[in-house]
Amino acid sequence: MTDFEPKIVAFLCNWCSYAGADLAGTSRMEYPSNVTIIRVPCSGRMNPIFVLKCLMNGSDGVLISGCHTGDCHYSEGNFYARRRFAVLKSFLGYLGIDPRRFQMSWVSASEGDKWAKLIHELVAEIKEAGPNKMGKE
Amino acid sequence: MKVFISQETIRSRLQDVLEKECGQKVRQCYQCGKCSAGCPISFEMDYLPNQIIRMIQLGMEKKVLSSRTIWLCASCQVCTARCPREIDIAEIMDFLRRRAYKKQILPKGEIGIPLFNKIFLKNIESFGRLYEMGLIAMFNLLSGKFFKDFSIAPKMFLKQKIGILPPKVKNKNEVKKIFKKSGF
Amino acid sequence: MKIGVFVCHCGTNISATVDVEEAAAAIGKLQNVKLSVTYRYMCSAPGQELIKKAVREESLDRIVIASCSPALHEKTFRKCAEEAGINPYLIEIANIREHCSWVHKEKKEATRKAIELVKIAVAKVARNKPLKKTYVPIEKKVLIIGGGISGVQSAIDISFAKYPAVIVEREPSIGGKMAQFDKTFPTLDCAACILTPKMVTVSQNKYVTIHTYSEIESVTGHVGDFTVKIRKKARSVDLDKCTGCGACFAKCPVKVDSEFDMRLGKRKAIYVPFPQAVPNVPVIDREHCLWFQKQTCGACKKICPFGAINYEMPDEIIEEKFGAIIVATGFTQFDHSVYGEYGYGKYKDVITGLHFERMANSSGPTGGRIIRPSDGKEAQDVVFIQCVGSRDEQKGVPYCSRVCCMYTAKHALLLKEHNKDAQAYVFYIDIRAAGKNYEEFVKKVQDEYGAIYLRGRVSRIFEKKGKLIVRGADTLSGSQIEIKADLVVLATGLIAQGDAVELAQMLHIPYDQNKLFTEAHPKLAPAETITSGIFLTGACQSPKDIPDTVATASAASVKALGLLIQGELEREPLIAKVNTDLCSGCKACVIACPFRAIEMKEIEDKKLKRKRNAAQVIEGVCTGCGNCTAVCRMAAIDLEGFSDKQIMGEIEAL
Amino acid sequence: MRYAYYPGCSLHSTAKEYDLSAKEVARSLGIELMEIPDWICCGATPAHITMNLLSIALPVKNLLKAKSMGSYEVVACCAACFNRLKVANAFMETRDEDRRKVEDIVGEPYRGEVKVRHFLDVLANQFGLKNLKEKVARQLTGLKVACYYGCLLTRPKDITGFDDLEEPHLMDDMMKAIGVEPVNWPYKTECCGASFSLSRTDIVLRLSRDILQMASDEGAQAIVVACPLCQSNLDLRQGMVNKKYNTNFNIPILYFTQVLGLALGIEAKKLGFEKHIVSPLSLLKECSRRLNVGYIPTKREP
Repeated sequence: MTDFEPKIVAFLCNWCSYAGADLAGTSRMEYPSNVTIIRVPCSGRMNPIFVLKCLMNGSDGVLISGCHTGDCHYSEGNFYARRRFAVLKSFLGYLGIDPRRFQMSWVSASEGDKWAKLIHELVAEIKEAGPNKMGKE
Repeated sequence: MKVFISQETIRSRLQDVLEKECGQKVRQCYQCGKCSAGCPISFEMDYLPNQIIRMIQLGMEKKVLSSRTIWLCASCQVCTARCPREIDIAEIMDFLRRRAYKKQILPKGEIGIPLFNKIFLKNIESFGRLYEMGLIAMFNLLSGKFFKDFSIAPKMFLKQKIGILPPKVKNKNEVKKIFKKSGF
Repeated sequence: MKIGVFVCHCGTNISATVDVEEAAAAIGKLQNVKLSVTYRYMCSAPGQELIKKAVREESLDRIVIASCSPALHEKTFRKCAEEAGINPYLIEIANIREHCSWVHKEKKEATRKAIELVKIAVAKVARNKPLKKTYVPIEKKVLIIGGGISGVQSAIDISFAKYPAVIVEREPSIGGKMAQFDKTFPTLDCAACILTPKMVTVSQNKYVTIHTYSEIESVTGHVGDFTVKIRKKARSVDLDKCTGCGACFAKCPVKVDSEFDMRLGKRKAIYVPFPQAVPNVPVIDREHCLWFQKQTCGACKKICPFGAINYEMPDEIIEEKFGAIIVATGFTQFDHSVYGEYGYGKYKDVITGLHFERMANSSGPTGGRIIRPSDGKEAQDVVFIQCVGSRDEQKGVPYCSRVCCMYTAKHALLLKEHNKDAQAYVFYIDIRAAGKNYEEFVKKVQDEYGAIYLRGRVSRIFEKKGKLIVRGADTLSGSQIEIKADLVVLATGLIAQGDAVELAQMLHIPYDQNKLFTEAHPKLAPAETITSGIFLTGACQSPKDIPDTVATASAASVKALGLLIQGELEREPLIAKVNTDLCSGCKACVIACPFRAIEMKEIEDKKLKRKRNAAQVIEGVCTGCGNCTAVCRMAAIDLEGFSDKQIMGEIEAL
Repeated sequence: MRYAYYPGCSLHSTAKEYDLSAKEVARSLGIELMEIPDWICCGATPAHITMNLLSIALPVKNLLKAKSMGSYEVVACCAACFNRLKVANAFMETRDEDRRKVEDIVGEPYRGEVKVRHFLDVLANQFGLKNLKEKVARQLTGLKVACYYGCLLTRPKDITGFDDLEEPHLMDDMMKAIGVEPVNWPYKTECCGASFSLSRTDIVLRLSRDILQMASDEGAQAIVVACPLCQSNLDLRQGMVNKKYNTNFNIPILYFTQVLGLALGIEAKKLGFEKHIVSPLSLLKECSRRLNVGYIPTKREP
């Protein structure tokens, strides 16, 4: 499955990860174009429904990225998110979804390089997971 | 030493080859000179370590490979230990020496060291373990300094520090095989 | 619904990798899209004109701009839309530069992705609702964290505009690092002579309150309305009663190394850090005071004619409200004890720049003599080593500290002034003298003061027969150098304060991998943070020399004032809204809200014909993080601007 | 405590006394050193500056031999061997594609699983200095030594890493523990010229001179080492140093195992002191006069 180009959705918090991705841009760091970014105010805004919806829609992978622990612009949004989605990840198996398809990461506004690196790894991992059958047949 | 560095030289890709083969990013070097400052042998070198690195950056391969410096490096790794850009200079010196061997480039007036290495390895290849007596004799013979260390040799025997006969290793062939497969 | 899509070339920044025309064409085919055009620079005046014109002629009611990151121009285009007669919240930005054209090379792929990003934006904007800005009152007072030169300058500037400012300083006196300096480069003004007048001015200013020996406990709230708890540590001396006569520390029997003098001199257990301290009121160091250690002595209390000494004084916590905060916490010196090759900081005669400043100071611990701390002998051969804890990844500091080249040159000069027989050797990597009259100064030190500059980093220092052997190199001549020195001065770099991260987290401002606070924009907003109402000045943002520090201090003050003079504060209406019909009153959102912005309120339920409790959002307090929306089981609470509908729309558009 | 023991070429020739004393010390402490059967040379410096793969293959071969003895850690006394074995392990752990090449050469899979330790590390950190202290049978009080670590014991840190990089102290700590006084000197990790002993003796002479000078300046009666190359350079070449730089150093270069052996009460003759070129005998006699070191071989010195 070498020619498989996964479709990945990334929800980024406005203050850290989105800015981090911006920095990756300003520093011209090249990374695969498989990831489409959706901006949310805070990772705490993320409702598990959104993730499932993406996977049902046939996205091959979903990423949620927020601020590092303690750095949340809204003080604790990322805590809530982390708990919430740790649970979701553990459930994906039961739903017949490869847990690799859903990832979380913490990227700060100054970590453009980390963001680029993350995307390289993410795309590679999702490629291994293969295409997401859901919502396709 | 007057030199003119051509544009072609500067754009030649020695540092890429180096990076590929030993993973050292020569580009990172900002020429602070800490390696040269700490090098115990630099008093004997024709170019200081930082100059060697600079010449690599500028693609001056011939000059680097024919320098005496790369052979005078004692692999003490002080440079590596203290490099602020975390470049393994000692490893780079190894790389350069290997390359010089491959390209059959020997430094003027510094054949002693490469010669010694070759003899040393030959010695291991044929005996499995180091046979000092053979090594010393061989080296003195080939380097033309027959009576070197004549003064200390007898003491060494008296104290049975070095044996007259080579060490005994059972299957010498296994060693020979390793040498052969490593392309020695 | 008539959506207009405007694709920006951004010169060639976008158009080089994204086929903007193809993109525009593809998007033009989307449902609801009335118009899809491109232009060289959408943010430019003609660009915005083009948008307004299109709105008029095509009677558009929603706009998508495909351009750079919303971080840069969202506001611009909101305003543009407003002028065009569209509600500013009926626009969306598709970030096809930072997130697309700049990170992808392959044109086909980039174009594909750009189209996708715009599709998402179109889907979202179609579900946007017109929103009205809300307005909240502003607390017209500025908090300044840090009483160094930048804090002091900020306070002065703010008081000029007749607004109140409060300085919170951790040390017993304001003045910060500059107070420790002897002279300043390149003019060689005496630091104290130019600093202390400012300290006095600020202390006598009726608009400025100073809390020394105090620290920030907690910060809550948001721009225009910060609530700050300040811990005033127990000084054990009554600020109002004390006249600063100094009888107490004259009598105090306990001698302790003076932090202000870099432990080169002594102070008492009750002390003022330095003669010109502001306030000129001593503090008792309870660690060393006999009274607090053994309940003995009490000499200071006995001698004090004003009964100002109070051993029972407790820490005091005061709470105040502020409209804006200026962070001026400055820097701390790099700790060179991690340099094993320089002796792990255990050689007495290997000192730092700050030590040298104190020695060079005529009112300092050595009375201006440059000596060897080990034996007190005057130093003849002095080696200065630059970039210690700067430009050194191995030691964890990749950046250049910016001032060391200059202060080392200054030290080399001062050395000669204090001891004409002394010889300065300066080991440098590059001389960075970018500043008015800086290069000239360095040249002067080399030419007229005979400082010997050697280009190379020192590899090792060790002690032998009372001398320090410095092993360096001069890469220009290609030679190794060994110098027998009496004294070695390390130009240690400037790093973030040890507790910088805690403060950043308290204030919700970002910081970089070096724990330096991050400005809102490296070029265009260097004195602001992304958290509105919080501003940066001085070395807490990046190493700075005094002129730059003072400049940023004024910059931050102006920004803060610009905020305060507004009658009331415009706030983004992107906040949570409750649909009371759906709300079951389970309080999940109330618990989830980090800002206590949701309260339960009794409502009249028309259907049930009875009263019940439902959640309600306090507009002024909600910051729009959306945490509540995720926990609401009834989907009764939603976030304007990032509503479930909008996000679902974006997902479906993929 | 049982270990697979890799003596290396030097300990079977120029550094016999190191081998002897190490074994004696081990025996008296109840540490079992099982020599790796049919071990071969590690290639030392010449190998890694000549060809990369060979310099890894040789140590790996030895480590594989050790592996076949059972699951024991390998102990090396020669700093150079120790260094090469460690480097080989790191190489096999980290460099995937190159690893395969080496595996092909030695004809067996290996991922650096055999742990390698230096004897100093074993004694100081595993047996423990406290326990050593308790075993001391002879007070060597008054003996002042300079502990000399050289290059290969501590560098590169991330590979050898059992002691401080710039100011190692394990040997000093050990000496203190057994009642010998280590001088505080700055040349603990200076290079002696190592493998240039034959090819560029002049360099070795100069570097050795500096080291000897510094040691005597700091008042050391002897230099204690953990590396046969350092030892032979400082011991063997000391006479030549004296001749060339008309100095008159007479500083015995002892292996830490020899000094330790004395302290543990092992008969001096078993520790191979007579093998030194710069004889330690007079120094030891002086000690023995002061503090019953017991039997000292009275063999006439050549």
